[in-house]
Amino acid sequence: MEEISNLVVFLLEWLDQFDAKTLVSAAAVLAAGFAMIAGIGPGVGQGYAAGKGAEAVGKNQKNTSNITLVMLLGAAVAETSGIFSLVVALILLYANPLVGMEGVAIVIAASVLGAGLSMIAGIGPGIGQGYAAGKGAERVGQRPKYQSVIVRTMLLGQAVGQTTGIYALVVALILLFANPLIG
Amino acid sequence: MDGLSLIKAASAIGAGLAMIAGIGAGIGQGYAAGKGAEAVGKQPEAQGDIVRTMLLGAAVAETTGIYGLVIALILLFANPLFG
Amino acid sequence: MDGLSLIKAASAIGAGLAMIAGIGAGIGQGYAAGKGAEAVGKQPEAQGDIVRTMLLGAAVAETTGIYGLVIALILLFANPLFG
Amino acid sequence: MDGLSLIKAASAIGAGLAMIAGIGAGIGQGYAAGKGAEAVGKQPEAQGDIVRTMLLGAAVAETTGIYGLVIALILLFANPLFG
Amino acid sequence: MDGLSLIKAASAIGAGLAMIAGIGAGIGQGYAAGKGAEAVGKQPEAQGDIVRTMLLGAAVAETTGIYGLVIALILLFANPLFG
Amino acid sequence: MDGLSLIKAASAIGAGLAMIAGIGAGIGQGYAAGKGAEAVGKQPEAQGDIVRTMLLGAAVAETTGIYGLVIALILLFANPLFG
Amino acid sequence: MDGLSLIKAASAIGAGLAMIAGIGAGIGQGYAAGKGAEAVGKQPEAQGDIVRTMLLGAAVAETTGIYGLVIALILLFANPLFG
Amino acid sequence: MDGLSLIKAASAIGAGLAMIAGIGAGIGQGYAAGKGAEAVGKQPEAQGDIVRTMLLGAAVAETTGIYGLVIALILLFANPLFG
Amino acid sequence: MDGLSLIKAASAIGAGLAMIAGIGAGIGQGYAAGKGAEAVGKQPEAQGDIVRTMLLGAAVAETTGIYGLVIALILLFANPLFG
Amino acid sequence: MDGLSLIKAASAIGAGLAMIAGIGAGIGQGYAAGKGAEAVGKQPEAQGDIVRTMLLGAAVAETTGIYGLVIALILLFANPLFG
Ligand code: NA
Ligand code: NA
Ligand code: NA
Ligand code: NA
Ligand code: NA
Ligand code: NA
Ligand code: NA
Ligand code: NA
Ligand code: NA
Ligand code: NA
Repeated sequence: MEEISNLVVFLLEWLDQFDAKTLVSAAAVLAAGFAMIAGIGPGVGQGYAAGKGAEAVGKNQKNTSNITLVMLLGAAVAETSGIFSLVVALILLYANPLVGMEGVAIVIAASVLGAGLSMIAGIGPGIGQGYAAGKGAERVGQRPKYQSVIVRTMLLGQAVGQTTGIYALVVALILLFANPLIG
Repeated sequence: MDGLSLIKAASAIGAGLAMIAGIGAGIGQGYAAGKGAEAVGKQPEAQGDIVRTMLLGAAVAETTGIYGLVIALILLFANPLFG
Repeated sequence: MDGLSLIKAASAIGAGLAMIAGIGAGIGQGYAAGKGAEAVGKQPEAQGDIVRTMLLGAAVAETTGIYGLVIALILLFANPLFG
Repeated sequence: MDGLSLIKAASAIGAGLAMIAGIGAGIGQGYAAGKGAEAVGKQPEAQGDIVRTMLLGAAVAETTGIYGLVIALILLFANPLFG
Repeated sequence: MDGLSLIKAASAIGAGLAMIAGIGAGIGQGYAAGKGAEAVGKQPEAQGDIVRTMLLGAAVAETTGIYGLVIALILLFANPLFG
Repeated sequence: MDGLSLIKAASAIGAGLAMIAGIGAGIGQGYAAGKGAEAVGKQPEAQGDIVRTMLLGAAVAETTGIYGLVIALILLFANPLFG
Repeated sequence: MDGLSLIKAASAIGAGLAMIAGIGAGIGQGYAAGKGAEAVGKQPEAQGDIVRTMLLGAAVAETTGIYGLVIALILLFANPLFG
Repeated sequence: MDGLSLIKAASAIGAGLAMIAGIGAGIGQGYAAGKGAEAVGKQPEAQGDIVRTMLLGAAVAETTGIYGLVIALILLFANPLFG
Repeated sequence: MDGLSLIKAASAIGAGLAMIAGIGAGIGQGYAAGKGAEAVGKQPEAQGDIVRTMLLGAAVAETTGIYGLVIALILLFANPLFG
Repeated sequence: MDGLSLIKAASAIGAGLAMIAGIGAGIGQGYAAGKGAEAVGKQPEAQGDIVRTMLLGAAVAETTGIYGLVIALILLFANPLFG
């Protein structure tokens, strides 16, 4: 059992029996699963916005429409990282540029996995932007006449909070479409 | 062992991973439930608006959980990589 | 080792992963429970409305946990990957 | 190594993963405990209503932890994948 | 390597994973401890009721941590997969 | 490599995983410490009651961290899987 | 399979893992955005100071996300391990 | 490769995993630091009591981080699995 | 495949894992940014002191992110394991 | 490939995992930074006491991050498993 004694060699030799297309496809379905985990972020953040919106509507019923508008606008921004992840997952499954690519199978498969892992970063912007949406909705309920400055500050802060999600998307797209490790 | 089996095995794990996204909606919507209950206690006369806003916001928070479910269902029932 | 065994093994792990989604509903609904208890203490006369809103919101928060359970049950009892 | 052993090994790991769902109920119910204690301190006369609401909400928050336990017990004691 | 060894190895990892559930009760009960201490400082005359409610809620929050412990003990000491 | 070595290797990883449970008590008890310090600042005359309640609640929050430690020690020093 | 390919494969996964650091800045800067929007609504006359402080603090919070990006880019484009 | 090498390799990973427990104490004690600083600002005359309570609570919150460190040190320097 | 390649591959993954530490500073410093912006809105005349304290505290919070970066750079550029 | 290479590879991954502990101190100390900045804005005359308490508490919160760093450095530079 000497070949099993080194688990790493055993695993690599076991993987070696599959062709490149199989390994990349297996990595793609796993990576799609990893990418979806980013959805935690918008779920938490938008739920926070929902709670603050409900609270604000209770306190300032006459401003219900302003509150709802800001809540939905902020929540829409918070959806971004969930959408990015969904798009990357759909690319991985339906338009994967690495399925059938020439090169060493394990490098291509690992690149696909890395792209999926990278998208998990989207949890952060989802939570943070949703928090901003909730605070924005709350304050607009209290001070509707300052709606424009509140919303502008909210959007500016949300934009700053998006950057690490963008970095992750860029790294995922590099791994999929402009991979320096392949070829 | 055939390659299709490896892809199917990975799909089972990928489907499980995709469901983890649901953590978010569970936390967020529960927060909304708590704030909604609090607000209804304070302003019972605004109950309709409060509950409507809570449910609207919760519906928005559900989407990424649905995305995860859809990807899991695709992996299990309509997997394009089995071809 | 045959391909079907590998798929079944991966399905067992996928089922376990899918359950992790339940973290969300547990946190969120517990938050709602705490806010509900607080609100009932402050406005006992609104107890009916508070508890109804809390339970309605908690039901919404349960869904992604149920999605995870459904995917786990499919993986274990009606697995389309075994074909 | 036979296929059945691989499935059993994966089932042991799947059972462990499924228990992680319990993190949610632990956090949420602990939050409810804290808010309940706070509310009872402020309105001791409403203690009955407060504790009842706290326990009702905590029961709702327990479900996804139970789902995880059930899946773990199925994986260990009534595993349909061993067929 | 025999199949039983693989199952035992996976059971050791499964037992470790199951303990992670305990994160929840630790956070939740600690929150209850903090709120309890705060409430006792504000209403020392209600200390009995506050502490009783805190401990009742904390007992409820302990359950999913116990579930994890039970599954770990089953995996180690009464493992049905070794059959 | 013999099967026993694989079980021992998995036990080392399982022991590490079990310790992760300690995250919970660390967060929860730190929260209690912060609330306790705050309460003592506001009501120094109730310091005894506040600190007692904080420590009682923190002791309750320690248990799941201890469970994790016990499982890790069993895996390392009294491992029933080595039989 | 050659050694260089294994290093490249691991580098792709390492790059993906490094990006996960970005969760932190996303949460933290979003919190700052929310507090900024709140503060601007309360003291519109202090808008300049508020937004400047928010952006300064957010810039500080960005750094560890940038570290993760830099390590990922090194792994992909200037990998010293390929030598 | 001999079995001992595999156990040693797993012990290195187990030691790394055990350290993750320290996340809890870091968050919790930092929370206590923040609440302590806030309380000292409000009641400078109670600084001694506040800081003492903060440090006592923080000491309690350290334990599970220490447990993780002890398990890691055992895995590295006094590993009973090497027998 | 040679041993050095395996060590290099593992170092690439270790470097990626080490960066995850940066989540903490991102959340914490973002919190500080939010509180700083809030405080500046309320007491613009204390802006200097507020921002100085925020930056001092944020510098302290950066350290563990830097530790992670340093370990990653050691793994990539000055790896003592390659000997 | 020899056993020593496997141990070294695992040590690189273990070192990366150990750094993850630093998430805790980053969050906690950032919280302290935010509360410190807030407190200094409200009571500038108590700035000395506030900052001292913040830094004392933050030093306590740093320890588990240091533990993680020490284990990582041991794994890389003074690894007892290489014997
Ligand atoms: Na950003
Ligand atoms: Na959504
Ligand atoms: Na839901
Ligand atoms: Na539930
Ligand atoms: Na429970
Ligand atoms: Na406990
Ligand atoms: Na930073
Ligand atoms: Na402790
Ligand atoms: Na630090
Ligand atoms: Na510490």
